[in-house]
Amino acid sequence: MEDTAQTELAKPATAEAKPEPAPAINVSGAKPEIAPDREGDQLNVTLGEFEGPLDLLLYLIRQEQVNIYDIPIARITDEYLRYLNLMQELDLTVAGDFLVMAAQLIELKSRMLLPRDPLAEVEEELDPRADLVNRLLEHEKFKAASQMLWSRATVEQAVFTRAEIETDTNNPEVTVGLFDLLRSFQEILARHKEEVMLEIEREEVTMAEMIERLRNMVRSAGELNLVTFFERAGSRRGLVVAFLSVLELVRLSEISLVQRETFGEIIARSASPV
Amino acid sequence: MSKAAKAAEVDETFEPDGEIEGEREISRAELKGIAEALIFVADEPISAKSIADVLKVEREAVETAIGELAKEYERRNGGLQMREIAGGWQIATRPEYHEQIRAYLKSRPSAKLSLASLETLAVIAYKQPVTVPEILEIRGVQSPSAIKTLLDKRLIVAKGRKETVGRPMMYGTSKEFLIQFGLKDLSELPSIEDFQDLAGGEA
Amino acid sequence: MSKAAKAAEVDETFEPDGEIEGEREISRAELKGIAEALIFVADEPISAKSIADVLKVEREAVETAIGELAKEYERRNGGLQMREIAGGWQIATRPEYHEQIRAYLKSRPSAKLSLASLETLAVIAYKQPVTVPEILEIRGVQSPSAIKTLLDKRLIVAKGRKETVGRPMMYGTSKEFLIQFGLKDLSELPSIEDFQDLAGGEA
Repeated sequence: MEDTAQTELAKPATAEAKPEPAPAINVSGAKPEIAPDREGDQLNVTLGEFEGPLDLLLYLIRQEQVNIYDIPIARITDEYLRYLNLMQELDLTVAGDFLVMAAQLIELKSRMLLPRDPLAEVEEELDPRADLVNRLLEHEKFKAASQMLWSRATVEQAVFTRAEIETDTNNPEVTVGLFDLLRSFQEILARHKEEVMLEIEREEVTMAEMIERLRNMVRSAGELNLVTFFERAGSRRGLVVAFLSVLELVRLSEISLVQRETFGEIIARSASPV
Repeated sequence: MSKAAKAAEVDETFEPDGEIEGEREISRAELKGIAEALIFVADEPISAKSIADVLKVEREAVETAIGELAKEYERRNGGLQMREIAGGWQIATRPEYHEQIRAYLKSRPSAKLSLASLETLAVIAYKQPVTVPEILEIRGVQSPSAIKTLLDKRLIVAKGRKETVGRPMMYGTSKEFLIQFGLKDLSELPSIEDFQDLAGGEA
Repeated sequence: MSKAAKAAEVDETFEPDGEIEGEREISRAELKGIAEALIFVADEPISAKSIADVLKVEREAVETAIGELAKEYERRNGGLQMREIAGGWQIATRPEYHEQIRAYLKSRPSAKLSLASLETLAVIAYKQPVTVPEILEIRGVQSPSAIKTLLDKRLIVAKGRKETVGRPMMYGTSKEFLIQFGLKDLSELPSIEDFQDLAGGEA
């Protein structure tokens, strides 16, 4: 913000220097190769990825101990590109957002090389880095805000409300938001698709149909070799249904089963006329 | 408890200026009892206004009654608290007993939000209503899965479309957000500028 | 309240004969608070024994604490009672206030819908104007009561008859629907594409 910031920031960024409320959340991780562990540095050197290019930039700025209001763009850009190369060497996917930032940095670097307009009165307004600095500061603010939300949520997790009482369960309701509508609609569509698929599968004979078929076959032929009947059943599921139909008609005493010899074929006969 | 107890003894009826529609007047002690019962049965924080509407009494009378109730709970220092949250009142356990409650419910703290989701939520909370491209601008990363998580958890809701190119959907925080983060309303959030020093100073 | 208050002041620890497994002893006042919190969060009446088991304290101590709590509730004469039921303890509203509670439960905000109503509303919102047979076709389930609910809540309105066999009534969403869902107009409804953008996951 103010000019004093510069002197303050020139101090080495050791963790002991000031109380840091949110060590874990500021920078999520770094590469050991470009982030040699420094004594007292609270940044854990892990093979983690940065949440995004702004995180990486903030990390590098801190790493290089430079003033955020006066970023040496050339140096930081080089570091940034080195990091991207490293990620690629390690076969980590470099998200598009990182590449967009790389392009912006390179562009910024070249603009910084252009001679300044001597007619410009207020230098700050022309500083090509201003946008980037504002974005970085804004980003930091929201990282701090998310830390605050995190602590709030932690406190809230220790508070419980009463269990559902009867009036609630008697009246199962949901509070509805706009996306619930859409989700609901999509679920219906998905269900629809499933049903169509089920119907295709369900060409098979139902139990009732199978019983009717068995009845007719026994009635028309007087007796029926069960092997013949089972062979006609088709699929595995059909076979089960066929078997169950035989049991059902036996149970209803509509047919009886006879076997003329041990291990011989089983014959179904109409039971009633006998 | 003394004041509350006294109120119960005296049992004076309050006089709303001629707005009562019910068959009989509700005494102050009764009003407190009813308010407590309603706050207890409501499945989400209930406002003084809702209670006043149901009972057909003045909102001020309900507010006074709830204020006394809250103080009573405070003074009693029992296992429960009466607190204002998400624009309404709620009875909840005191945080100090969370360990024993968890042991009984055999519950674990629910999964915390990921860093990406929390950051996205922070941006939405402070910038609402805000579109996906605007969130991208601040976070520097795409956050589709974070937004989906937040929608699934009902922490954010759609807030119409922005009248700009592509008419992107705008998002804002929900009542559930207030509840889960223990906020009376959005104004209770510390100002984003308060985080400024931190941002500038840390670099 | 006097006895309870005294207990809280003195805050003497009780001494279960050597059964404590926790790191520290629980004071009498704390025990009361915890018991109250547990009775409050439990979804069914909870016995002194269950509480004693969770806290690893003697059942007698819990029974004493609950006894005091119940007396406190009695003396307070507020909106709630602590009662023994089905072999356990429960916090419930006092029967005298049931009339008002019923009135409140009936008056609850209408933004709440059953799942069937929600689905029906979704179909109507996205397919309007749409007839009952068409809704049946899409949902795969009859929804007569859902339609009635939606009409009652004024979320949908009749939109004339369809010129087809039987001239069935067509339905569409109402102005109230827009208000309740915070929409300027129907074009603000999230589209399947909005959702897929999010569901598409990491960009």
